[in-house]
Amino acid sequence: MNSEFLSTIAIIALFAPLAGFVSTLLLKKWTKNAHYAEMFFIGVNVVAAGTLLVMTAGDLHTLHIISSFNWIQFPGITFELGFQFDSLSIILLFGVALISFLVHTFSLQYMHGDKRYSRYFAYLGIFTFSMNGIVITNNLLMMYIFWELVGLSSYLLIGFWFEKTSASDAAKKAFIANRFGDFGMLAGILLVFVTFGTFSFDGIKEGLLSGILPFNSGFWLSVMGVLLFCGAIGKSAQFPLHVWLPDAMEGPTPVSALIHAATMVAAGVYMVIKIYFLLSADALLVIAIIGALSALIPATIAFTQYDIKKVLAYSTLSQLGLMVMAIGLGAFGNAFFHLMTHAFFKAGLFLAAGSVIYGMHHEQDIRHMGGLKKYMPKTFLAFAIYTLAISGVPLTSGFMSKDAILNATMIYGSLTGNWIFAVVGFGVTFLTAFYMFRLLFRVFIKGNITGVEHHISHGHKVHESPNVMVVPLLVLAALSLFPFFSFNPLSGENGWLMKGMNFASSAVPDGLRYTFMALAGTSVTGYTESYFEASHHYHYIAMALSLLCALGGFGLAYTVYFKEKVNTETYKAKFRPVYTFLYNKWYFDELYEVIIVKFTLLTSRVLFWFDATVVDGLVNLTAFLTRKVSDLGGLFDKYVVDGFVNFTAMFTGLIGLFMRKLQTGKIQTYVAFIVVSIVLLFFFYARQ
Amino acid sequence: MTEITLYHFLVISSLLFSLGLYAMITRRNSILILMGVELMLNAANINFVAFSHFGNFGASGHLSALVIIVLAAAEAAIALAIVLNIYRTFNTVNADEADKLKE
Amino acid sequence: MTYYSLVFWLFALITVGSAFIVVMSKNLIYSVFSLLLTFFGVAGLYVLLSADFIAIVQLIVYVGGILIVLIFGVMLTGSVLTEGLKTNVTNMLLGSVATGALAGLLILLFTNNNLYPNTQVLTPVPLKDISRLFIVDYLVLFELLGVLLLAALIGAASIGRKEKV
Amino acid sequence: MELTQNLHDLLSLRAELVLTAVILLLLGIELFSKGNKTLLRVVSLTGIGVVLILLFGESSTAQKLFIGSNGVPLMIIEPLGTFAKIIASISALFTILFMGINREDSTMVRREGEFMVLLLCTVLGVFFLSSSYDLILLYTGFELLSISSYALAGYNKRSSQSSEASLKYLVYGAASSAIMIYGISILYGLTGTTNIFIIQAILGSGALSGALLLMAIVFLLAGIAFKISAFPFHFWTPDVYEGAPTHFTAYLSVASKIGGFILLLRLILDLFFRKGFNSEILQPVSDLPWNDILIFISIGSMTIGNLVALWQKNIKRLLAYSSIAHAGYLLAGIAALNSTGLVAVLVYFAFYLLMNMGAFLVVILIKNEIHSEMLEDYNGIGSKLPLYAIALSIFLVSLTGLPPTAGFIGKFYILMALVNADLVLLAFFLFLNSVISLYYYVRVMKHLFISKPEKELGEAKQNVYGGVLTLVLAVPTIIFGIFFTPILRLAEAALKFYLP
Repeated sequence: MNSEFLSTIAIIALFAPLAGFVSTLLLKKWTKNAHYAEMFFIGVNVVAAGTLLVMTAGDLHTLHIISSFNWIQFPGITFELGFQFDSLSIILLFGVALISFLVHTFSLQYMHGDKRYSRYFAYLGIFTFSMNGIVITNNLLMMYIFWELVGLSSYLLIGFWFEKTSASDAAKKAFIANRFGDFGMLAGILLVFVTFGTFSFDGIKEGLLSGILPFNSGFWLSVMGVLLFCGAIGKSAQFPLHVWLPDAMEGPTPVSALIHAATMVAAGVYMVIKIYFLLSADALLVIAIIGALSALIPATIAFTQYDIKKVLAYSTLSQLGLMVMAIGLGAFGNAFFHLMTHAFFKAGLFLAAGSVIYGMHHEQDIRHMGGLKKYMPKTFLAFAIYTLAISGVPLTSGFMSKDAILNATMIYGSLTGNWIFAVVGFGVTFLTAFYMFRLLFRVFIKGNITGVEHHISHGHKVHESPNVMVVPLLVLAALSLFPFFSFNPLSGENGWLMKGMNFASSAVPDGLRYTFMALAGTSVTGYTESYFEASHHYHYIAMALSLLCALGGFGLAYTVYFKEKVNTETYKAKFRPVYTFLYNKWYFDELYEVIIVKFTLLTSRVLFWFDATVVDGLVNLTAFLTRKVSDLGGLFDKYVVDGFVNFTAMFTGLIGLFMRKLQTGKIQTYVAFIVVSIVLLFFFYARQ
Repeated sequence: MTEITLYHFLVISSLLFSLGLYAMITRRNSILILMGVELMLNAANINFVAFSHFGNFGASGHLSALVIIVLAAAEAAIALAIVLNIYRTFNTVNADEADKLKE
Repeated sequence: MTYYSLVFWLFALITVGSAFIVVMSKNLIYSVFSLLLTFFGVAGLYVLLSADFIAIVQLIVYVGGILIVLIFGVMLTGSVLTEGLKTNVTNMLLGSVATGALAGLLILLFTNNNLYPNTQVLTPVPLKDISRLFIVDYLVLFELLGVLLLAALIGAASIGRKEKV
Repeated sequence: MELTQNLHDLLSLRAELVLTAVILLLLGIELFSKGNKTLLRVVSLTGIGVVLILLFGESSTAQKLFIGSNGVPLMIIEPLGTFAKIIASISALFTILFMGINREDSTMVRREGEFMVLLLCTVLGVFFLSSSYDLILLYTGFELLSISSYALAGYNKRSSQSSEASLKYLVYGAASSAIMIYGISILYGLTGTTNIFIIQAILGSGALSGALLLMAIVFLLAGIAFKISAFPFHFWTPDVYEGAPTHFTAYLSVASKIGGFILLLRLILDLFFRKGFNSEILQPVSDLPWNDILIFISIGSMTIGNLVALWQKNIKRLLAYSSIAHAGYLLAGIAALNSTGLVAVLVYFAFYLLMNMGAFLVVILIKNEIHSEMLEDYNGIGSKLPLYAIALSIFLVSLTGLPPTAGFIGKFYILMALVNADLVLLAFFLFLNSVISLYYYVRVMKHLFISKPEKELGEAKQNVYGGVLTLVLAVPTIIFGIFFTPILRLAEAALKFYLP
């Protein structure tokens, strides 16, 4: 295979969306149809990525094309920019391109008539470009650069309707929450660089294998892993930075489908998979715990929400948590598998929700929906398939991938004796099935049918969306079925995707790995025999249990929302405190409001106060004292009489000190500062 | 009476220097501030000449003193123009009343 | 040596004392004329340091030039007749503490250093040496001063001139 | 014989002579052609062009000039100084270009000739600061720069703000330069000379140390820190930057700063530290706490600059505080006291020229349209004047130090140098400060693009001349963020007599 040819295609795939972005913005002035430029280039992106996938499909897990060039050169240090194609990046590159293309198509209708129509497409282009960059890079530095670029473009897209305060607030929230994570990631990257002198994944791996550890300590290796993982906490909205994702639903729905379901949030997971080789057991445990929390908490919130997009957002959080947890348990292949299948059906779910919202004239509250199956049959069909997939019902892709993750939790349990992650996994499966079917029943089958009819009788048409929107839905629905991933509907492990993937290969020294990986040495396959044994042993048990949980969730939803045997209101009333707690999303926002916002305010106040006091305080005090001194000649009784008044004056003066600022505008005071500074500087340095 | 040494001159120069700074800091009238500058420059000049004399450094200290005198004259010219301009715009020459620019 | 000392103390008193009046006087005119005395005092000190030429330049430039400029400034800006040229002070405490500390520090540093304890009569620097240094060795400085004076002239004219609207 | 040699040397100062000739020529034009504006501009721009060509021509040569009777040169033309001269000349070039746009006051246009003359005088001051090796000559150059600047700051005579700025600049400048010359006089007293090389030799012989020397150095530093507006001598900066005519503020923020920095570098490289490098790190000639002094001032400048900038509502004031912070970053590069640090400082300065000049240019352009410098009036500029708004954002992003802009590269190099020098704490502070600064730079962008204007903006429109100038500055800011090797080579070449 001609690798030069492949590199060319890859570069085309990478830069096509950027070309789309630029040309759309340039053409915007002259034509209303500028967005077709973007459509064209995203098409190019899909074709190029597809070609790459097809041409390399035969030997996915052996392939490595790396082309790199020097970017910055120092004596002794060189920074390279480069591309790396392995199974992960090629598959994800195609996945991103395909979903992005479908979202573009969907948006043609959904965003029609928006006053910033072309700009919207341009933003989608820059987003896709940044995402491509993350996917194909071979080093952390470049990844970080594109990482920030993704953050920026997502900021633009979430705040696309910035006239809405909620939208611009949400955009800001997302931006800030991501900065928290990125800060950690940057620190991690710096630590990597200080330790290994390189940013490239291969370089780090080599360094680790040759025994270099940060500060020569396993602890710092774990710290490094966790710091890098911070980036994923932000991007993939993991606990405790998950709060931005539900709010990000303020953006246009196709954007939610693209960014907040399929691609950007997956970037965090992808990054952790990329750096998996340097994660020590301790770091992995932290990741697993964070993943478990992120899987569980949103799942409990999801079934109390009424906004159709919010339910999906919490479900996304929960699924991302599962993936991260799986990585933490050492099963990164399974996590990636779930990442891919989830990308398709979750993007589909959002688009379907978009279709519903479109059909209902921008109604998002499921309490106002019901029986939509009748009016939107195709959307319903697609939605139903996605729901089956996400709940993990056989014959869908979701069944295979989720099963793989659950299997991994059980393997982990049996090898380490720690079953808590398995419990979380199955619990989440149960909850997922429950709230997803709740949504399906309430929106499409039962629910507020009378309300919708009432709505229609008032002349509002509730209609199926036009084909340009429905077709992407159906394509995604098809992609959520098993044949696209494996021909054996019961086992994803044998599918091309999982087969094409390399087994986990950790470069971490033996003592710092999970015990079940410790004996494998430095070979490519990172697991011991016992791991594979357990994997066969638990395969069917996990499958059965997973089915049971999914069915349980379905059954509960069926009873409550289809048969409507249970009055939800009575239960709501009964468990009022719990319900309120869940409904208010565990009060995370409020908590952060208090902690972060208040804290920031407080800090700035303190700084302000400091600013105001240090020198200006001195000045004012001086002024005050001067006045006092000159008053000394005054009469004693006057002093006594005025004493109280003066005391108050001093008091207010002191408060004034706190409020005024350093820069008084009086030039002579500045000159005095020079003298004071000189004297202080002198004494500061004369101490030696 | 003690013999007059270098330190006597240096002490005078320190005093002049500090008095000049004091004028710059405390006197509100811009012209007095300028006088403060002249005092400080004179102090530096005394240093140059005194060091040159007692250290037997030759003419270089004198040269420096001459240069500083010229610079002082140039600075005074510009300074006065600026003060006049301030007087025209603010109708005062008190430096601390020109404090619109702050914080 | 006693005459030398006596004269020194006299000039020292004139210099510092009149500088003190410059800084402390409430009346602007007093300050200006005290400054005249200070310049005289400094010129005297130069003579004591056998720098006659500098002393003469000091008198010509400072007393004849700079001081006149300052007096112009006073006359042009102060309402001589109405306010009696009273000026007041600001930053008293800060200023006195800061400059006091600086003065103390400088005096301490100077007197604690064993610099050039020479007290015998030193040979005065011939004027020829100064001029030679200025015109030959420091030729470029000489030229630069010319440009600087030109800049000052233009700057002063540009800022000081009244503008037609 | 010496005189002829010196006269001959005088002729070797080609750039300086051309500059002086241009100054005189401009004066002549101003007098005799009633200030023909076109002629003035053509002459001044061509003059600076010629000076730049001369400077680039001599940018890799070294020549000792005015070797006195004591055998040491008064001036040396060498690449580091030439680098500073180039920076100053380019910023003067831009300032003259900006002057044509600035519509703050109509009488300013009439007095363009005087402005140019004074501006070129400041450039000459920087030239002498860049290649002199004698403290008195350096001080005279410093004063030439200062005195002309005082007048220029008050150039907009009808604005009370401008007058106030000039008074403040004058008072602060006079105080700090008097302090500086007092420090020089002490140094003279300790060594008996004003020549840098001789002082270095005396310091190196270990004959001097102690408190008086430290005092002299603190006095000297006060003057330098005033010029580069470093903490705690920065107080004049915001007031003067805000009040002065904006195009001059732009100039002040770059050329005046390079003047201060070249002086600092000169003193450090040739006076207080051993010539050349022993391994990688500079060796001080006597046991003064240079690291401590520089680190303290650096951290102070960046922290104070950034923290106070958070509160600013006026864009010029905000940029003033930001320039204080940038002085801190640059000082951090010097504080590293190693070769990477020096290269980093020069690289950073070259980029700083672009981004700071650019930011002030956009401020002028926007002020022309909306007659305001207040951030709250910037609301909605993004849609009304998109090119300006985008360019300003590019400059601000670059000032923050984010990729893919030039500022990122500069900051990165400085961080690199700090890590090499094991100044992890300083590196941490620099990083932290960049994060703080992000907040207020983004706030400007928020006003530009997101906040809604309270009232409709009038007929604000972008003009071609302004647009072209913005692009001339904005495009390199991006390009150098990606492809910056030429600047790096330039900086390395400038330091070729100092690098190991």
